[in-house]
Amino acid sequence: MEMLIFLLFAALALGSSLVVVLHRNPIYATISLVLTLFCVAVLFVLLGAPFLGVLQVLIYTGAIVVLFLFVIMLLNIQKQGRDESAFAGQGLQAAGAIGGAIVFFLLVGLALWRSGLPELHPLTADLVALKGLSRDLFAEYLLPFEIVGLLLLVAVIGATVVARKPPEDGPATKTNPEGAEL
Amino acid sequence: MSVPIHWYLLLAAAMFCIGAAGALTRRNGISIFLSIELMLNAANLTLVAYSRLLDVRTGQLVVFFVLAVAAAEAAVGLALFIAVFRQRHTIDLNRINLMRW
Amino acid sequence: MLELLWLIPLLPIAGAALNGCLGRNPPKALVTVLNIGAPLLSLLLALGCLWEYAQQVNPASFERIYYAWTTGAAGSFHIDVGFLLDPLSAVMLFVVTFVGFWIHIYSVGYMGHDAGYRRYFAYLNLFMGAMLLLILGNNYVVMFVGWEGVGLCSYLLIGFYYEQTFPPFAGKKAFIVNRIGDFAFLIGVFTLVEKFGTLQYTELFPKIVAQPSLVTAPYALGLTVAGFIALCFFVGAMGKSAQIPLYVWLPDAMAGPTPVSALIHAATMVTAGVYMVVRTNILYQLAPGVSQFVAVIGAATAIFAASIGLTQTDIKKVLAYSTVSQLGYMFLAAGLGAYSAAVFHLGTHAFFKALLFLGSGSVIHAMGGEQDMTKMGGLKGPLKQTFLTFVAGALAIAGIFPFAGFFSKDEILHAAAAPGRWPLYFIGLITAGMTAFYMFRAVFLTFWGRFRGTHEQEHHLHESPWSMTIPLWILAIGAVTTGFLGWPGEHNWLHHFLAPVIQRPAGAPELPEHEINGWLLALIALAVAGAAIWYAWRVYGGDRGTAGDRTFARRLPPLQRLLADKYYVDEIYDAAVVRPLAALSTFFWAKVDVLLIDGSVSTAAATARVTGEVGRFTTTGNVRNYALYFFVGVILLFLWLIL
Amino acid sequence: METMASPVLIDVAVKLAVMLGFVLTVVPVMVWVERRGSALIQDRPGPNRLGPFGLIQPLADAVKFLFKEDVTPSAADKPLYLMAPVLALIPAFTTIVVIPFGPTIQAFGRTIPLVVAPAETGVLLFLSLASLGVYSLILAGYGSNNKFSLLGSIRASAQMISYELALTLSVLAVVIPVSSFYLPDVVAYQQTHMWNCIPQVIGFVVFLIASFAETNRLPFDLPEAESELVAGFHTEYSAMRFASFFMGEYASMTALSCLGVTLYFGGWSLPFVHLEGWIGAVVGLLTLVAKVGICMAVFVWVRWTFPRFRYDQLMRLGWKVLLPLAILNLLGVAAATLAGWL
Repeated sequence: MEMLIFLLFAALALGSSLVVVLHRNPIYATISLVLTLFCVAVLFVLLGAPFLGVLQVLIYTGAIVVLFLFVIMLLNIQKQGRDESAFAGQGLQAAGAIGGAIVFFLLVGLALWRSGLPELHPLTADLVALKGLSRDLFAEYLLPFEIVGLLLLVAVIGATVVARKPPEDGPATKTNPEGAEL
Repeated sequence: MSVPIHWYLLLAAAMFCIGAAGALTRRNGISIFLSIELMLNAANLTLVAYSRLLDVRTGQLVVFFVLAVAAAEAAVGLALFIAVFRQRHTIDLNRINLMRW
Repeated sequence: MLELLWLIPLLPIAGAALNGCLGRNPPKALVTVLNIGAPLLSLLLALGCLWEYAQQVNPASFERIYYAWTTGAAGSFHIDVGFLLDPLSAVMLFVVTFVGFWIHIYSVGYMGHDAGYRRYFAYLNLFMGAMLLLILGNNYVVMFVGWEGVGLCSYLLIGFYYEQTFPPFAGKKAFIVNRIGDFAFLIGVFTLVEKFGTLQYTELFPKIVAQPSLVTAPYALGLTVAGFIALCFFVGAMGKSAQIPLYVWLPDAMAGPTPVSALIHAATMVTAGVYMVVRTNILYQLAPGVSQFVAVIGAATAIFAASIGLTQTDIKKVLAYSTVSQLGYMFLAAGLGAYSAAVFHLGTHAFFKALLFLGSGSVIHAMGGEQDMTKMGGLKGPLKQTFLTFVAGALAIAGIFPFAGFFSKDEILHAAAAPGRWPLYFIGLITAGMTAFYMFRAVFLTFWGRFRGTHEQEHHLHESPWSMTIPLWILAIGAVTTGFLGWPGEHNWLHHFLAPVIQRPAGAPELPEHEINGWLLALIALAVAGAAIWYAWRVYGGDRGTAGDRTFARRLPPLQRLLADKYYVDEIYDAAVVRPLAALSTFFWAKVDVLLIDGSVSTAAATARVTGEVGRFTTTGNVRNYALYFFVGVILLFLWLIL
Repeated sequence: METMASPVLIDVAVKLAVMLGFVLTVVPVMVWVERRGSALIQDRPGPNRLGPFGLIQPLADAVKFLFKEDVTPSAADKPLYLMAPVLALIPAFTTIVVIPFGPTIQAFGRTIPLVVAPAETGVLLFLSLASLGVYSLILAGYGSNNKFSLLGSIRASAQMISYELALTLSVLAVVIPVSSFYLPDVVAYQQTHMWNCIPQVIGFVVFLIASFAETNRLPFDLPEAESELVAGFHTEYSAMRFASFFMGEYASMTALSCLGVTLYFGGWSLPFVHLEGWIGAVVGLLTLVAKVGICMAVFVWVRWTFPRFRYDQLMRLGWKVLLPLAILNLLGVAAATLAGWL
């Protein structure tokens, strides 16, 4: 059962992530990113992190990716034409990127093959329990938590300022909803 | 039958490589952003997998922080795209190359 | 009250710091309240502390450690920053806070119309704080901090009128000359650390007293340990206390405001060297050779400076050279082993020299900034109070009974009047005569005769405001009375008071005893001084005025020129030290710096530029290229990690 | 360390069938209620020809939708255009799995909690699945390739994300005193204490208003404001595709009502009465249905009573009134919980 779910969602995740990278239309790429993220969330649940799975859906798909779609629609980015802005060494760049990615994957495979990781033992309730996670988060990791909160605040303010229309284009508009959403 | 942890790690590596290749080859700023999100997710998956393997919560906590930072990154990054688009009417990175000699 | 000792130096420093926090244009009254209040509180606290200290049955010393600066394993070198109140620092504390406070008051009037009023008081407060740190510190490090602090303040205050050309130059000169001495002082401190592992007075001195053999061992330069350290310290003192050959800065230091000259260059800062030598007296006692050197230098400085003072026409210059001369007296005393006499003269000198400077300041104030005595004359009428107090100061410095200078100078001469020391005694005696002569030359030129200034100045003549005259009177009272603290003989209060500080360690040579009657010596000194005053009256008195200088020049033409040009010392220094140094610097600049150092830097820069020219082809401006480099780097790193 | 017990598949299937049946039944009923209710409020007869009181009318509507022509604009982005109506149904039908509808019963030798997915993350799961609802609107608007649709969908996504914050914060305020995301725990807490709508009245009001906005209903139906945008994001849709948007709206209303009832009104439980076992299960389900029914009636009542907001008013209300209010409420509840008052 677990294997079945894993295989299904792993395949889906791989396929959809390929679509994310390959599709020429950013809307489709973004939609398949949603699928990828959802699959990863399912894998999180399988790995005994239901809270993270839920958060993944809530934050990533529910907010961040919506933001992407929003910007795509706002800027009206259409399908890319071919090579209208090619630069010297574009082919080299692509070859390097793809070759590098393949080499990297093979290296990881090699490392995993040589590492001899142990078998998984059964999932423990302690790992899954939400209470333990929250206790860690608000006790041991309180300072990082606060810092991340501060970071988000700064990011929101920064995003609002950056995305605001420059004043010479007319009177400054109200707070930009895209900037303020997160 | 339980899934060997290698499979998760390999899946994560594959996703990471797809994301990396995408980020390095695509020209559209948004696409690059999406690829980066893929790479982030692959890293998250690895963290959670190791968290499961070692039976400690630290990996999950780190993923929590990664989620928050990703949210901040997306907000600022997209705002930058909007600002750049206003100025240059494109987010094709081949055309945004002011930082050169 | 004693527990509040730490507040005494802190208050003026805080005053200086708060002065800077008052905002852009604080009302003058606020500055006055703050920067007079701090020394006032400091003075009151000091008086309280001294009172309580005197009440103690056996006032040996009171030490508080506030902060362990360097701590290490037990027994290793450590510096405990704290304050020590013992008889020596008690005397200094009184002098510094008392004289310092009254000079602050005086400054309110004197600097009242100056644009730099606030800056001036910040420096003045900082100076007082540093000086208090110097004298209250319980080890050589704290002393050194204060030592450098007063050096800095002296630089700032001499160069106070920075819009003019000369004062900043004089400030630099003072600072650099002081640094030469400081360097030697530091070497002495380092030697102390190396040899004894401690700088705390209360640990160091008992250690030496208990084991004099520690310091009598041979060390460097053919000197014993004690000799080497004592010599280093004395070189430091030469710089700070303006002894030959490092005295040159002090006359130039007169470029600062007059109250500063009174405070720093007469009453307090320059006495730091004397204080240090007396503080370290145990080492000097164990190094008789160096002590002799100190005495000789002191005596030489005394007569040398006094002789220059004979011909100066600038009233402040006269006082400046007299200060150098009087400091020479103090070192003479210290070198002779009469430490309490040195401290005694230090105290009395502080009063009457501050008084004289403030008096001269009052005169200059009335003359609208004029310092040349040849342009003055007949001021005893318009400046009655200044005149009276100035004459009191002059009598004191000339050593006329019962003024303070009589007692202190007499004690020094008494110490010198011993077999084997007669040359020093006679030098001291001649100097005393010269002192009386040039002081009264100044008095007669300034206050007697006809007014020689412009008509405008004459119209402008007026007595100074009360904030200036009150300090004059207070200090005049001090100049008269402080001498009685050292009434000669068995009842010398100061001598007994300072006794705990000045212990004779075993192995130190005996002081020579002599049977010459003290009263006889006193009478001789008095006679010499009286004669000198009488001669001054003959030459300069009445309406003769500047004609006296011409008489003087006619009688001794080459000597007068030599004295008037200060023995050409500045010129000699210029030729012997400054010019070669400048030539060397030019060589280093033109050859070493430009060719070698700049050349190597330029080569490095050129290399970087060429590398950049080549490397910029990787800088395409396309982010994805950069990301690819990054990615390749990560792969290589990963490769290295797993292979 | 105990290992996790996995639930039996058949139990889950049965429970899911119950809940899905519930939601699917609600939709046609609500169509009737809405039409009759609006008629009542507007003082007109409403549908009254088919069956007694026009009860068969929804069935007729369904038949009509099935047989109408399904038009797809030629310039539409086809895959997205076709995907959107399906996506509209998903959040509504998935979120109900965390709603408890009865006590934990002992049957067939097993302990069965009467909630489809006994997930510890209950409320969060609900919110995260509900947040996916925005995709159908965005895709519908973008896929239609129509200015009105696009405007409507941009409005909708901004509105939903904005109000999601207030909604989430008000829900979290309930979670604090219970100290569990698991909804049966929330119900149990209200059985031993009082209904949350009394101490958390501020949170409840925020929740209510935010739910109206989340379901895009009046007075917040800006995405489909017919006077400005023709019909907003579903302008181009017709026939069964339009019907599925319709169903999606009612289903999300139902799901949100279920959540609201569970959080603030004791869920399936009755006040002062504690029933166990099978009787409890049946009575619990009926109680839940009744409470949800009342809630839905409120939805209808509000829709036909209030005028529509302007877009800037909507945003101002969401960001400057509801969100601060929700945050204050959250802090207040947290403080009260710390003080031991809750």
